[in-house]
Amino acid sequence: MAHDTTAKSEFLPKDSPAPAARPGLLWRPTAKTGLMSWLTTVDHKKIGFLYGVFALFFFLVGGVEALLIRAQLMFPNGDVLTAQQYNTMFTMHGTTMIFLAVMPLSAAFFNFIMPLQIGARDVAFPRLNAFSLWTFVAGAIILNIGWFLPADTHGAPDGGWFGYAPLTSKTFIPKHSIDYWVMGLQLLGVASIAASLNFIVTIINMRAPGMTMMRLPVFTWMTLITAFLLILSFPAITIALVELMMDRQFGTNFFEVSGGGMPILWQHLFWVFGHPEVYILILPAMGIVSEILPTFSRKPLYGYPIVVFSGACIGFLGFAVWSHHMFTTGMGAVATAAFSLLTMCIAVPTGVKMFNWIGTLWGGHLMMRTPMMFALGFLWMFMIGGFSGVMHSAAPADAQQQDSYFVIAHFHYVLIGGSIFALLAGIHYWFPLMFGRKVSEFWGKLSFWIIFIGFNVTFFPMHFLGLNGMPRRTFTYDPNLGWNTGNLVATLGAFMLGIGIAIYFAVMIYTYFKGEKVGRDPWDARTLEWSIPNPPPEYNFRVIPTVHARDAFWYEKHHQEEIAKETAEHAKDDEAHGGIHMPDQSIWPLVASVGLLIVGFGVTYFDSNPAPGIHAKLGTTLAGFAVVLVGIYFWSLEGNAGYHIHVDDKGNVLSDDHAKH
Amino acid sequence: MSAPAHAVAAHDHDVSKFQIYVQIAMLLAVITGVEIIAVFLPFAKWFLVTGLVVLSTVKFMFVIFYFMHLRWDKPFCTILFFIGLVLAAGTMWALIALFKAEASLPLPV
Amino acid sequence: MSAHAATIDHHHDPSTSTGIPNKKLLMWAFLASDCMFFGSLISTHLIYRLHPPAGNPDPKEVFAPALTSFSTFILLMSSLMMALAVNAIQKNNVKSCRWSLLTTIFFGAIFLTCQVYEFTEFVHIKKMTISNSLLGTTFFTLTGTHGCHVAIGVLWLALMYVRSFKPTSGGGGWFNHQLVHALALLATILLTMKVVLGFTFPIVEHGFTGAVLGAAAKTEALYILLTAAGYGFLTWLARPAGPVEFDERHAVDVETMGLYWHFVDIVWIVIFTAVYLLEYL
Amino acid sequence: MRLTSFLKTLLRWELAVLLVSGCLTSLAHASDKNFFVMDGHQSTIFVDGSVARSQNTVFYTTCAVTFVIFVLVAGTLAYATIKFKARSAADEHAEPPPQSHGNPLVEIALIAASVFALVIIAIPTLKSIWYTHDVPAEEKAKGNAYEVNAIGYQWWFKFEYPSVQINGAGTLVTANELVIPAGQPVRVNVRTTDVIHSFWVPKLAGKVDMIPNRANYLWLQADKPGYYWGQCAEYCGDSHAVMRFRVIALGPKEFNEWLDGQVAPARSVSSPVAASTAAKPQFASLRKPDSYKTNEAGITTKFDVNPLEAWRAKQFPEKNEDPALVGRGKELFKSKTCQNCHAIRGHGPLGVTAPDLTHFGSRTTLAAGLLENNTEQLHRWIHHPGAVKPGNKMQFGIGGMAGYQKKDDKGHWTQNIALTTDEELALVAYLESLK
Ligand code: HEA
Ligand code: HEA
Ligand code: HEC
Ligand code: CUA
Ligand SMILES: [Cu+2]
Repeated sequence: MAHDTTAKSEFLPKDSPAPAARPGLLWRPTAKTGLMSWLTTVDHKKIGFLYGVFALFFFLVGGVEALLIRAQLMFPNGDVLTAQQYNTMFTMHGTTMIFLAVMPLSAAFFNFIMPLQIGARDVAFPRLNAFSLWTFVAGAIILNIGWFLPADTHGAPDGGWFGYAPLTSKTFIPKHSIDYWVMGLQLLGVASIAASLNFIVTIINMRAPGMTMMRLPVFTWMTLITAFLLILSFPAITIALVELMMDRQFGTNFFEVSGGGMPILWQHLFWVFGHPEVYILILPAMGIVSEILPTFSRKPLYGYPIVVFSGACIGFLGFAVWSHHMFTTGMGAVATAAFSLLTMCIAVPTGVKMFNWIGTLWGGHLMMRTPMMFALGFLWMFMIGGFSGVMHSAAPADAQQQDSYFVIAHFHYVLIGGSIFALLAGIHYWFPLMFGRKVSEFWGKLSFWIIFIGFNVTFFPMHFLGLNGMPRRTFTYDPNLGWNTGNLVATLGAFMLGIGIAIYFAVMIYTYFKGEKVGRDPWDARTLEWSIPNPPPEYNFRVIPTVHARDAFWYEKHHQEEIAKETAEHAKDDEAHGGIHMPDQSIWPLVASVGLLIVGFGVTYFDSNPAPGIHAKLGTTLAGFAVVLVGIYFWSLEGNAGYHIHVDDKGNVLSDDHAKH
Repeated sequence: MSAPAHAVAAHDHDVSKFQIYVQIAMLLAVITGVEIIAVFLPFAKWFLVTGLVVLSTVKFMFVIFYFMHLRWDKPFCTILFFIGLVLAAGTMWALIALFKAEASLPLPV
Repeated sequence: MSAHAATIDHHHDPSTSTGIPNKKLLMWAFLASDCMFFGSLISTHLIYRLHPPAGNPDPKEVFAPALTSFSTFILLMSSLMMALAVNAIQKNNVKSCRWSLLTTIFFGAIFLTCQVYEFTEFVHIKKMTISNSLLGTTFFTLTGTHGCHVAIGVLWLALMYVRSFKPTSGGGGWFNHQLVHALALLATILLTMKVVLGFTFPIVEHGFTGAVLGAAAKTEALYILLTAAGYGFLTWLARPAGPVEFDERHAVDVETMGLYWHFVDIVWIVIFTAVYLLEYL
Repeated sequence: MRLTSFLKTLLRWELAVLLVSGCLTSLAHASDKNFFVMDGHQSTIFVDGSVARSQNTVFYTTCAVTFVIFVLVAGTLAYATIKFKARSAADEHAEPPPQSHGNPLVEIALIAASVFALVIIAIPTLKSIWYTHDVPAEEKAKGNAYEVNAIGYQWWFKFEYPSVQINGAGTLVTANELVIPAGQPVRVNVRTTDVIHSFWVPKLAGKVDMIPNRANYLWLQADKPGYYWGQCAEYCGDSHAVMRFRVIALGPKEFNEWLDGQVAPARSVSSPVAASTAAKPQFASLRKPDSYKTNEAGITTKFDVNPLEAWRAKQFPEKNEDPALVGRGKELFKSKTCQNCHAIRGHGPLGVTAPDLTHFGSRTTLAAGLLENNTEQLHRWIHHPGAVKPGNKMQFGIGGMAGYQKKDDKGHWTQNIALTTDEELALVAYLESLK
């Protein structure tokens, strides 16, 4: 009965004639260590780990940008940065944090944890997964390349993270900075859509036997919903970016007023994406919290079906509220009212989650470990951020708050107090699983408190700043407006937050090398990922588990004999089928992504002026496309045969048939 | 896990698929023809617009349910696609409604 | 390889939790996403049609309903052929599948040719370019994006057709063979389009007279020759050889490609109504 | 390990809270009260207009409702956390609690309660949306609404009075300081031709964006005469932060007097031009323009004491005017091509791409509300506008019109308008005389 989860089709006969010989070009890398193993990996755990490393790196980059912002605003009339540098800084801070820190960090967990939670040996399309990763890296490179190029003709993006037309048109920002932003986001979009399609198929199709949809762990459910939001919202920004790019490079009139264009269209297309995007940032966080709270309360999640359903509700409603970012654009009373009310509605399903989390705590045995601390911190901070969201949703109130520091306060509460807190909790929670080591409780809690306090000291005063009329995106302010104290406190808080995060990172790095080793399942957890040894073996499950209940692993722990018998039987079945099927590594996804990087570079770096710029541009772009095509063609030609390994009942690999290839 | 052999089961409807496909293609061609002619006829505008929308939807549905086999596939495929379709249609509708509003009239030049 | 009774249930893949093959599911999810993609583009076009700026050309004067109706019909027929190709391979009929694939490619190429012709006419005769008016901007971007989808579809179909010749076993030579075959097919498609266009333009501009035809033929002679050579080469490449690794077990690959192709067709159904027909009311 | 145990004690969260509140209180003592009271010049809490008041009421409603919910939810959360916390190792190893799964009745009740709370917010929201949307119908019917146009440019505001037409010069135009009648609804049509800006006077009304190709408007009504701070609230490029403006509300009589003054052409004080008039020693005490730090404030605190009076004082000519110097400034304004961009009605051709300077001397601020309009700051501005306002169009030119600098064939910036200190001072004197 065991599922051979990586084989594409059961129909390929096991005893088919020896496959056609493999020409040298379709060489299959087999390195398990060293650089090549990382560049060609298709293992969802390695890919997840790489996502995590890149995301945390960019989190630090975005954090340093934030600290520069705060340093500039520490005192009125500050001159740490020039106006242009400041504008670049907040644009890149926002873009980096959202697209290069929080999203890939969520993707890291999707990759690493989700297949383990559903009892799968890999994702549905392992090579596509690698392609997503490398395309993400390509996008990140394009987005940041401007830092290293001359600021007067290139420079890093400086149009704000939502890049409102027509400021981003060639007339107003002629340098290439905006091109990098456009192309970088475009590549990130490709990466996200590809990854999400993969996750959707994986969750729908690769579940272990017995893992019905209503037994899926909540984190997996939120992964699924997030993936849907991604594939359905990114197209809108893709189109907006295409239109902007056409305006900049080919002189079209989408947002060109002199040609009859309406710049307001950009705002609509952007926020059709932008609002679902903020739920893309929070739903994975909610998923993580929904795993941690039950584990440390030693109780199942309260009201599982309704938590799942409300997640789907939030996702769906998220597509119907985008214009609440545009209350001040003069939409007319009816549209304003409609979007105002729809936005309020979202508080209901979100509230439902809140209540159920509290219900989970109620009557539990709460173990105050570090992940639990961060998760509780999430509940508090996200609630406050949600309330200020509801204040925004009342359109007349928002007319005063929009583009003021009140908005900055709102979204940092939901983004840091929400997403980041939960992600930091997730790192603590799954660290033992990923690396077999546990973070010290003392240092974990210390970093939690510094981060928690620093965060509130930074962002709570911003509510008052906003209500006191301080506009956002301002590199300077005068001392007579009553904003001095607030800014000073916020800056001090930001540095405290920085110290907290520095401690957090230092502790993680220390633990990675020297931390206390722990055995399997250190938290007495409830879901399947904890049923395997840590760090997880490449093949994940020696025997694909059979699921009998929600919180499958908890059930296993309480029905050990029954499960042991079942497992032994299935292990025999597996052997009879030729062992554990593993996907082959491949270099072609990387090649295709490098091709995209070259395309991106061609489109952005060179001028579209006639000679010589246009030739360099066309040449580089076409060369890039050629590389992409080669990558994809070879990728499909090499096929996904894979190989089999055999393991003993301790999980040691006895043999693999890799040599055959 | 059922072996492939189990699945050889009833496939009788497959025999007639060729005919179905050809018939549907003809139907689609005819509808297209009707559409092309209709726009030049002196009907009321609202009537024609409704008519065109309905006819296009009919074509759309025939293609996805027959050519794209949704009719014979697991219902989940239909659900999956319709999530996207409904959201896209809803968003289009909302966008166009927003731009129809008086507040969105562009400035006279 | 002759047709024999199908042995696989193509609507149930027991290796997955839902019975839907992974690739098919991936494609459906992608198409859901593509709905939003074209939804945004079509919205942009319609919004700007609601508020046309002064100086926009009148679409009624630009569009050519006969040509568009023709290419719409062609695309519908290509969909039919695609459906038949899937049907054939599901019944393990490789030969019939190949023919259907070729016909689909052929119709796809005609559609693209029509579009190239249409664009050229709009730009050079109707003087509507992508940058000189808002109508041009949204029209070319929308239909151009659709055209790119069709082109990718043709490329995919072509590669699938070539793939159907992959030998079951044998030396590493199959790889080069595939490469040459694919390049030859693509080159021939492009050459054919070029030749057809080379005839169409003079005919439309100067009427169908022998002199013009002759002049056209002279300048086109080289391309005609090359094209003919291409077809010859392709026929030779497609000669019957040993057993191939392409049968009903690959039906899901063809079917997935088919889903993409049909979707491109239904997007055109919407574009045809929303962009062309509505203008004539 | 002593450090560890010390820190452990600190970690008791009661202590942490004490620490924070201690820090906050000490900061509170050391700082400006306007922050904590939230009554700054741009406060949205202490407002002076009916539109802003309506918006503020909605805000208070949301605050009240969410506060109640917060107390209830956070209270339960805190209670649960403390009550069910495992207190010892034994606690942690105890049998797991009952594995309960939830209760639909509780869920439904809570959903109903949430919906109820939202309805409480929704009602005033809807009311206020319609109230703030446009001038109330009855006021409109009475013809009470005063209409002005506000046009945003990178990075300053132009204001037009369509009801005031001037012979031969079209609509009355002014810049960066909008004077409106108090106690009367004012409808502001907001427009822009370059990028998106936003018109925001927090004490009078929430913002409305100025969007190219879009006919947006808002209305506001000042309760009483006053001086209000405004700010562009949509990121619009380099100098967005310093794209500010002021609104001065006047009583009916004073407003009409002001209008009359504005309709008149620019004031002339010139005597025949002396060939080379050196600046008077009175200017020697001026601070050197180059001594300003980047972003240094350009306002004095005297302003805040009674800004409306400061504005009134500005309406009258300075006492120590030097006609010769003013005359030279007038010539320089022509010869140095200032008039290509700026209009001074009555003194020559009318540039339209830059702020109208006809009555510049009667404004309290310059460079779009960034600097106080006094000799020192005006000198600072004219000396090097680009240093005061990053990316400024006066420095770098607008479209084809060259500013202080222009691009040569190779694309390098070169000096276009060069001024000696004497010339700068003459221009200052001239501009200050334009009452
Ligand atoms: C993680 C991301 C995230 C999340 C989850 C949210 C959640 C919400 N947001 Fe936020 N938002 C952002 C990220 C996010 N937002 C960002 C980044 C921006 C600014 C973009 C930019 O301009 O740069 C923004 C801006 C923004 C605006 C526009 C402000 C402006 O620019 O003028 C609005 C307006 O309505 C809004 C509303 C809301 C609402 C109603 C919610 C709701 O989902 C919140 C629901 C939660 C609760 C309400 C708390 C818990 C509930 C209960 C305890 C139940 C009972 C409560 C009630 C009945 C009230 N947000
Ligand atoms: C997930 C998203 C996210 C996150 C986590 C953050 C985190 C932070 N943000 Fe962010 N922010 C945004 C998303 C985010 N922000 C967005 C979308 C905008 C809008 C942009 C726009 O307007 O376009 C914005 C704008 C924004 C502004 C407004 C700028 C303006 O409008 O002018 C401010 C101002 O204080 C700010 C501050 C901070 C601070 C202090 C943090 C802190 O939490 C950061 C904490 C992290 C650190 C402090 C790093 C610690 C690292 C170290 C200490 C290591 C140092 C190492 C070396 C030096 C080697 N942010
Ligand atoms: C290229 C056009 C241009 C030229 C030439 C030019 N200016 Fe300006 N000027 C501007 C612009 C644009 C502003 C608004 C700048 C801002 O606030 O961002 C401005 C602002 C001003 C202001 C402040 C107006 C206010 O109400 O805030 C003064 C005073 C001024 N200019 C004086 C001068 C003088 C004197 C000269 C000639 C030596 C001159 N300008 C030449 C474009 C120009
Ligand atoms: Cu104008 Cu910001
Ligand atoms: Cu939103």
